[in-house]
Order: sequence, then structure tokens, then C-alpha cells
Amino acid sequence: MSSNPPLIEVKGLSKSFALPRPVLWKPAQALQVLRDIHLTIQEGEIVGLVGESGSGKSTLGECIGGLQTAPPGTIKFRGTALEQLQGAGLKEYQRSVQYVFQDPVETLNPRYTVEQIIAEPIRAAGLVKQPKDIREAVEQLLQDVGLDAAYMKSRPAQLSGGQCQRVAIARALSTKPALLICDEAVSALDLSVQATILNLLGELRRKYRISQLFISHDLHVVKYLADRVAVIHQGTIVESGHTEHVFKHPEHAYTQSLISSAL
Amino acid sequence: MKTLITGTVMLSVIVIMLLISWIDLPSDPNAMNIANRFAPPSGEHWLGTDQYGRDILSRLLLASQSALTVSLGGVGSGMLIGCILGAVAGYMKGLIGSVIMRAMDVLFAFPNLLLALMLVTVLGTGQVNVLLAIAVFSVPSFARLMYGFVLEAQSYGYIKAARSYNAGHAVILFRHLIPAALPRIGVQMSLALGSGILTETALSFLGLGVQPPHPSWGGMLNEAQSFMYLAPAYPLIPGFVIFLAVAGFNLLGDGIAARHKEAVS
Amino acid sequence: MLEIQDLSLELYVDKTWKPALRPLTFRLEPGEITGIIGESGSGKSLLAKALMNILPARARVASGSIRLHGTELLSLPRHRFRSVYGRQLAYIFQNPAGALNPLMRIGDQLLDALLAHEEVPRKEAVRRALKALEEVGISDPERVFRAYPHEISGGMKQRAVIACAVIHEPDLLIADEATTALDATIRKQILDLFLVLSKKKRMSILYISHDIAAVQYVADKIMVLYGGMLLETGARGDVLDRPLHPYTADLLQAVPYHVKPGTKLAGIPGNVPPITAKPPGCIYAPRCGYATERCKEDLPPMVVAEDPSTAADKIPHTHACFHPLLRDSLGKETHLNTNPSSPEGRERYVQQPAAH
Amino acid sequence: MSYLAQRLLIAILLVFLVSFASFAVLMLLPGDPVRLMLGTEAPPHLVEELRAQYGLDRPWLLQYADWLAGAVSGNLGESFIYKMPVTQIIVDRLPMTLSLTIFASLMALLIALPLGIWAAVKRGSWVDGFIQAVVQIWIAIPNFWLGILLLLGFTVMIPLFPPGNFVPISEGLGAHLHSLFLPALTLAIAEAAVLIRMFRASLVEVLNKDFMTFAHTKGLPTRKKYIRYALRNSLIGPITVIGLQVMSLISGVIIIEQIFNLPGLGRLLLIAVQQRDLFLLQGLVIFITVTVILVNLCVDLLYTRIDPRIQLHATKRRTT
Repeated sequence: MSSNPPLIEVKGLSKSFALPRPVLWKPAQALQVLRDIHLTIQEGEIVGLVGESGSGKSTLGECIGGLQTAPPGTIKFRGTALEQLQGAGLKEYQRSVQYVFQDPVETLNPRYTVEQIIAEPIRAAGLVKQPKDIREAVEQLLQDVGLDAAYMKSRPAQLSGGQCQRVAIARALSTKPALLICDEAVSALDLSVQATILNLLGELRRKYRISQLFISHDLHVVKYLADRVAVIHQGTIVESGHTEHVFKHPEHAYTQSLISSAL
Repeated sequence: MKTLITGTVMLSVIVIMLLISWIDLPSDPNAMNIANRFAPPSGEHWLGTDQYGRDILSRLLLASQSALTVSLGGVGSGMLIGCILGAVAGYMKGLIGSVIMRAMDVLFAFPNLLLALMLVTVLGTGQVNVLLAIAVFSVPSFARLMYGFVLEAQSYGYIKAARSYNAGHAVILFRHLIPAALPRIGVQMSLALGSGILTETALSFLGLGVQPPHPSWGGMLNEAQSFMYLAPAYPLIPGFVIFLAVAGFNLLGDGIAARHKEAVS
Repeated sequence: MLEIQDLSLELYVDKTWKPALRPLTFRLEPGEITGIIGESGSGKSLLAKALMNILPARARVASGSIRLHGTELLSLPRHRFRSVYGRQLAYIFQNPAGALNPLMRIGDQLLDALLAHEEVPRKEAVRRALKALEEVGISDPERVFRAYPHEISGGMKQRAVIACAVIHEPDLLIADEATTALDATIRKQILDLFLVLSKKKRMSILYISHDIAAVQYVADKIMVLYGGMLLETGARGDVLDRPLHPYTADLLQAVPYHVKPGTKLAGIPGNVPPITAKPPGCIYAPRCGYATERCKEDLPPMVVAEDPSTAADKIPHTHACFHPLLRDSLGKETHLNTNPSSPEGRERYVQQPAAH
Repeated sequence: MSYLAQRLLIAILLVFLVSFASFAVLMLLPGDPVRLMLGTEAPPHLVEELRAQYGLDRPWLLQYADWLAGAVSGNLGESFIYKMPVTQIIVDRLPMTLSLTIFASLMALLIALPLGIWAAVKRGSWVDGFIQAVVQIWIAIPNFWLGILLLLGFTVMIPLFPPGNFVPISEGLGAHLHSLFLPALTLAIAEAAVLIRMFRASLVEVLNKDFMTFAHTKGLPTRKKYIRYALRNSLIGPITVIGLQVMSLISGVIIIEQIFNLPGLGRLLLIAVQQRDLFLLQGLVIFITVTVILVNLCVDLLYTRIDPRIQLHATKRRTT
């Protein structure tokens, strides 16, 4: 694209989890979940990551977001390897990459009000300091995700699944991120609500150029939302490319079977 | 809800006993009057007198102090240590974590009373040592509870999210984890208090707790057993008080647990 | 074959019985797959459980009748159901792992199902069980027969469950979200299996799902449930290509599957109502772009559409709406262009908390 | 096989550690056992002599090494008060305690299984509510009080059982069991309350599982459904906590033997504690530790037999 380094660049990432030793004197075994992953996410781009359960797609998302450690040098944020980030650079990365998770209810602390939920990351990032300004920021964020400011004092239990997901998105947006990692973010929602959330995500990219790594098992949703798509199977990305191209001319046998089994 | 109310009522009887014992006892609990031994209930002695003619009610009230302070102190300190150990083990999954939890397993696999007996043998009889014994065997249950909770909470979306926006360890610990764990700790605390009372009374029943002539519920029951052919009603009284305290804490724990479950679903 | 007449269900909520499923009437025929589309709280699972007489304690049938080959099931004593289960009615679950006893080998569970209704010598029973496994598309039946549930994959488990359910070739198989927990590639194979069972064995299948694509793939006939009310029924092509009820139309507009990439999805404003919400009027009125005062006050009855496209079809196209969508000769909805709350307008809709 | 080897290795290590820890603690405790035996007035040379006789004048690590060497060959040292080998004393007292615990466990199962199953099958009904409420109260009755009440009721008021009159098994099984009936009943009642809760909870959990509904809609006969599908699954949970139940039985035995004046291991333990009989106490602690570890090992093996999901080589068993 341009000479600027990509927002996220994953190069040769492999990851395995140690399994508990079967017997003390035998060597520990490892379960390889990711194998030699290459993936880039440009600024303002929505990348779909499609895979079935157990394919390693969530682990990849967690590695990019820093929730799991990756081998040194395999993940770069704007050209700098994650483990080399320090001070302001580290803060910038932590602020710039945010999550939206699958379960809209469990993702919010039930003891918090909507305002507290959204204000906490603002405070953590130190973007806004005055209580009055934080409050205003929360109001603005709620408006951005299509929720009335009257919800500020509500608790998650009083909200529907779709509303909870909106709050979760507002929380993710509160640090003005450059990348949202959406891990099955619409899978648990009712169909009639799913669409509004998908629209919201699309709008965020259009308005604020927020990149997204959209992780899903649902081909239709990915096809609808993503610019580029990567297909992950048993820890390996078997195929990636522009969404339309991949869906029209799948090359890898797994992608073909995945697409042909879509109804 | 019914459980909660019943438990609270039972416990308030015990708490009232404690309060009265602090303010004023009906008569001197250690004043002997052999001529008036095993007197039936009367205006002067509401629950009658024991083998030395001492007022049973006063002794019962005074004994509530040691029973409650010892078990509360023991379970309280056990809870603090256990929760810290469990939380540390949960965070540091490596060697430290497994060493802590294996040690807890060993402690857990030991019969409560045997553990208490060993400690009392080593340290000698007396309230403080009983308290220590209760603390020691309360530790593993709280450690396990906290360990399990910390592991479970790692997968909560809001903990993951807090980690991803780097809320800081203090915020995650004090604003997210501890408030979420409190109801469970409360339940466990209530149940542990029940077994704490049981241990305190069992040890004093075996003559290893509070030493005579100072009254204790267990000690009174032991004395009552020696004289049960003479005064068959006497064993009923201290036994019932112990039962009331244990049942009260158990029901309170069950009640909180049920209410918490309701609130969650 | 199975006739459901004015069946209504109640749920025990806040210490009273509240109406949950409004009276509904339909019939199921042999060799036909009926799909029920519904979001959460639509009552689709309750309906399935009511047909099987396995309602949870907090639910009950309030009125109506369920007749199987003319026999009233609702008045059948509980012990008589044993002979109905497996031979006439069968039921499979969303989660195949949960439906199998983890401590028993697949083969033994299959034999239990077989021997529940027939006295067969052991050797013959094993042979039939192996054949049943083969028929549901298991390529190595001997291995699966000997395996414990945890030793085989999720798709394999669901096949084994189906084998247990259909070993006596029941008249009706109820599949409650039976493919939801499966991966896409496996899902299609299971759906294909349903198609084979219905066409080859003349089995009637009630396929219940929130997955419109899956329902479209297998169903001959579709019923649309929402908030405990039946809103639309008809042949697959009628309901999905020429929906009459605004809810059906809106739902189809909201699914990425039916929409080209790049075009905006028409999300439906508001939230799915709880099943016990029973407004006097149409359940969809609060979210409906076409709702009028009348919709909010009166309950629209189920009527057969006078849509010319359905006249020739054997399956009537019915709907419960005062303002069904009209179409021009090309089958295009004429209503939409004059819609006061177009998708654009809806997008600006901001959700307000309900007044307390 | 290597799993079993690992478990045994860990078990042996654990017994070693416990023996070391308890020996150290007992040796370092204040109070001189020899003085306790002879009284404070005893002439010093006698005290020294006895010390030397028991080897108490040497460094305690050396004493431990001696003890360990003996323990490996089954010699747990000699008791101060009984002037007999500890192993011999334990073996003499074991049959009575074993009888009592087995008798009590069987009684507890006999009470708890039917009630637990009944409550679970009738879950949500008044029967279930009643059983649960009773158990809630019942579980809080201290076993020493219960023992006294039973003693009072059945030896004084209705004299069905003679008080304090233990008959060994060599004098006839009937008389033996008769003499143990009240103490066993006391233990059993306390134990049964816990078991009823456990059986009910685990059976209710199983009955609500999808595979029970599926078994139902397969048209299985009721008996087959409950026995082959429900009961076996519902026993997995309780089996994993047998170890804990044995613990609480041991605690109970110490008290019950005291109340009913029975010459078993529990009484012996109390005597050892009161008299500061170090080697006897050490021997009993080791004996109980070994029992507990063996029970847990058996439970794990049993568990892997019942549940095919648990492989023998799995390091961790499911904790409930």
C-alpha cells in the first residue's frame, strides 16, 4: 500500500501450549495451536479470520492483542516488535488495540454501571483526566454506538444482549483504538440484533478508519464485512486474499469445502 | 430466603447470649453450692444448677465468649491466609503455585480433629492454641476457593478486557476480582464458622480447650455426660446451644449461597 | 399425520402462570420437512418439547390438542408414551455431546434404543445397530459401535444420536437446533442426512432453528415464530422469497446471507421481546415500520393470503398481519419504497431505556 | 502402569515427609515425657537412666533416623505408658475401630442412599423439600451431643443396649454388633446427613442432563433409565469425595470412642495425647496418614474404572 509500516504485521508466528506431563519422569508434551502464521492488518482495513472451533483463531487474536505471549519478533505493531515496545510506545499499543468478545453479558462486570465500564479504560489510558470531561466522553461514546445517555446509570443485567454488546464496543472505542479485535462479536446475538451491530462496526471503519480483525466461524458475516479474509485451519492459515476473490476462486481444498458447505 | 431467615434468627440468639455475657451475668458462674447441686430450674437459676451447684445459665452465657471469639478468630485468620495463598497460587501458575496447592492438598487430606489434636499436644491446651488449630485447618478450603476463582476469572470477558486496556493489577484485583469473590468467601466463611464452633466445642469436650473451672460449652457437655444418670436433662442444654450456633452458621451460609445463585441467574 | 390444534403454552414466572405461546394450529405430513424459524424467546423449543411431552416443570400446556394419527396425545397417560417414543416420535438435541451417556459405549446406547421396543436376539440386534450407524453416514460403524462418546468427534456424535433416534423409523423426528453447535462443514452433512431420511424413509421432520440458511436448505414448509406467536407459514419459496409479514421481511433483510456485501443491512430496531410479553395487539408492532394504531390494539388473526402466487400451491401461505406486504407482478415488494421508516431512518434510531 | 508407579512414589514420599514433620514437632515440644511418666519428684539419676533407655538423650535427628529404620521394618518404637511395641498396640486395637467404622459406613449408606435418591427423584416436591430441610438441621447436630442423647435414650430411658460394655468379635458376631450398635449409629447418622445431600445433588444434576431426556424419548423402560443411565453417572461425584468422608469418620471415631468408652484407636490417640506418649502418637499419626493415602489411591483407581473419560495416565483427576 504505502511506505508506512502496516498496523499489525504477523510473521512466522507459531505457538504451542504445554500439556500437563503424563508422568513426572516423562518429558512434557506440547499442543501446537498456531503454525507459521503470516498476516498483516493495514490501517483502516477489516480483516476477516474464518475458522472452525479449535482452529486457533481466538489464540491468534489474543496474541495480537497481547493477552498471550508470542515468540519475539513475530508480531510487529507499526513496525516495532511487541516485546520491544516500551514506555510511551507500549502505552500507545495498549491503547490502540482493543477487544470485543463473544458473550455480550459476561464481557461486562455485573457490578459496574455502564458509565463505570466505559470510564475505566479512559482513566487507565490517561487520555482525559477531569471527571466532568470523562463523563462527557462517555456520553459521546454512547451516542456513537447508538445508546441513549440515559443508560449511563444502568447495570449490565438491565440491558439486552445487543445493548450489552454496544456498551462493550463503546468501552473498546473509549481509548480511541486503531484496531478492534472482534472475537465472534456477533455470534451470540439474535439475528435481528446482529445486523445493527454489524452496521455499527462497518460505520466505525468508515467514520474513524478503525481497523478490525473480525474473527468468526460464520462465512456470511465475514463475507459481508471484511475487505480481506484469512482462512485458518488446524493452526495454519491455508488461504488469504481479498474477500471477493477468495470466495469466488478458493484455491485451498479446505477453503473450497468450507465455501461449498455454506448454505 | 427461609433458610436465610432461620439462620439469622438462630444466630441472633447466640449473639444476644454473647452481649448479655459482656454486660452482666445473672449470677456468679463459678460460685459453688454443693448443697444445691442439680437443682431444677427456678426463679433464681433459670436453667438449674450443675454438679457443684453452679448456675448453668450464667456458665452457658460466659462460655459463649470463648466459643465465638476462638472460632471467629481462627476462621478469620485462616480465611486471610488461605485467600492470599490461593490468589498467589492462581496468579503464579508455575512452580510456586503448584507447591502451594499441593501443600494445601496434604493439609486438606488430614482429619480436622487429628490436626487440632496434634497442634494442641504440641502447643498445650488453651484458647489461643485452639484458635491456631482452627486457623490451620481453615486455610486449605479458602485457598482452594480463591485458587479456583482466580483461574475461572481469567476467562471472564471483563477481566480479559481490563487486561487488554491495561487497567493495572491493582484495579483488576481490587475493583474486579475481589468484589466478585466476596459472596463466595462469605458463604465459605459462614460454613467454616460452623465447623470452627464444632472443633472448639469438641476440643473442650475432650478436655483440650478452655480449662476448668472456666466454663465452655464442650466442657459442660462433658461434665453433663459424667452425671447423666443423675441429671438426665443437663446434657440437653449445652448440646442444644452448640447445635444452635452450628446450625445458624450453616443455614446462613446456605442462605447466602442460594441468594447469590438467584441473583446471578 | 400430526395435527396441532389451537395449542397454547404457559410459563411459570414470578409465581404465576403466564401465557407464553399463543394458540397455534398446524399439521405435519409424512416425507415433509417443516422448518421453524425463531429467535431466542420465540417459543420454538417450548413448542418442540410440548409435542414430545417433555416440557420442563415451569411450563405447561394451557389448551389445544395434539393428535397423532388421530390419537390425542395430550390425554395420553404418561406411561403410554413409552410406546410412542422412538417408534412414532423422536427428538434430537442441540448439543450431541450432552445427549449421550458418557459412561456407556455408543453401541450399547444404540442397542438400548433398539431393544426398548423389540425383542431381538443379541446377534441380530448388533447387526441392525451397525446397519443403523452405516445409514446415518458413519463409514466405520464397528469402531463407533465400540467407542465411548468422548472418543468420537462432535459430528460423529450427532450422527450416533440420530441413529438412536431413527432406528425404529419414527413418523416424526423433531430436531431442536440440531446443527447449531456443529461446524459448517459438518452441518451441511447432517442437513443432507435429514433430507435423505425425509425423502427415502418418508419421515416427517420438524427442523427448529434460528439459522435461516439452514432452514432454507432443508425445509419444504416454513413457520415463522416470534415472541410466542406464529406470524407466517407457507411453502419455503413463498415465505422466504415473497414474505408477507413485515417481521419475516425485516429478518431476511437483516441477515448477511441474503444481502450483497457493501449494501447496508437493515437491522431491526429495538430488542426481541421476552416470551411472556403479551401486548394486546401484534407482538411485532413495537419494532414494525408499518405498525398502525390498530396493530397495537388488536391481535391480527392468522389468515390465508389471497396472493395469486400461492393459489396453485398445495401449501397455503398464511400470515398474521393487518398490513401484509403487497407485491407487483414481479414479486417485488411495493410497500418498501413508501415505507415511513426506511432502513436509513431506522439506522438513526437511538435505543431508549424503558420507562420504569 | 507408570501412572501407578508415580502415585506410589508420591505416596511414599508423602508418608516420609509427614513422619519427619510430626517427629520434629513432637520432639521439639515443651514438656518432658520422662518426667511425666515418673512424676516431678523422681530422682534425677532415674530420669537420666530412662532417657538413655529410650534414646532420648541423643540429638533428635539421630533419633528420627533410628525410628525410620525401625518403621521401615514395621517397628514403630515402644510406647512409654504401655511399655509395649507401638505396632503391637495398634494391631490389638485396630479390629474394634475397623468394625465400628465399617458398621457405621454401611448404616450411613443404608440411610442415605434411599433418602438421597428419593429426594432427587421427587425433586421440587414437598418430599424433597422436607428431606432437604431436615438434613439442613440434622447436619448441624454435633456428633458428641448425638452420642450422649442416644446413650441417654437407649441405655437409661429405654434400656435396649447395655452401657459401656464392648464385646469383641471373637465372642460372637451378634453380640459384637449389638455392643457396637449405638456408637455406630451415632457415627452413621452424622455421616448420613452429608451423604444424603451429596447423593441428592449429584443425582439431580444427572437427571437434568440431556442424555436423561434422550433416554426417556428413546422409550427406555423406567428401571433401565434410572439404573443404567442415572445412577452410575450420579455416583461419580460422591466417589471422588470418599477420601474426605473417611477423614470425617476418623475425626468422629476419636470422639465416639471416648463417649462410649470403647477400647479402639481413637481412645488410644487421646490417651497418647494426654500422656504425651511420643512414639505412640507418632505411630498413630503415621498409621492414619497411610490409611488416608491408601484410601485416596484406591478411590482414584476406582474412579478411572468407572469413568472411561479419565485415563489412568492423566496427571490431574477432576476435582469436584
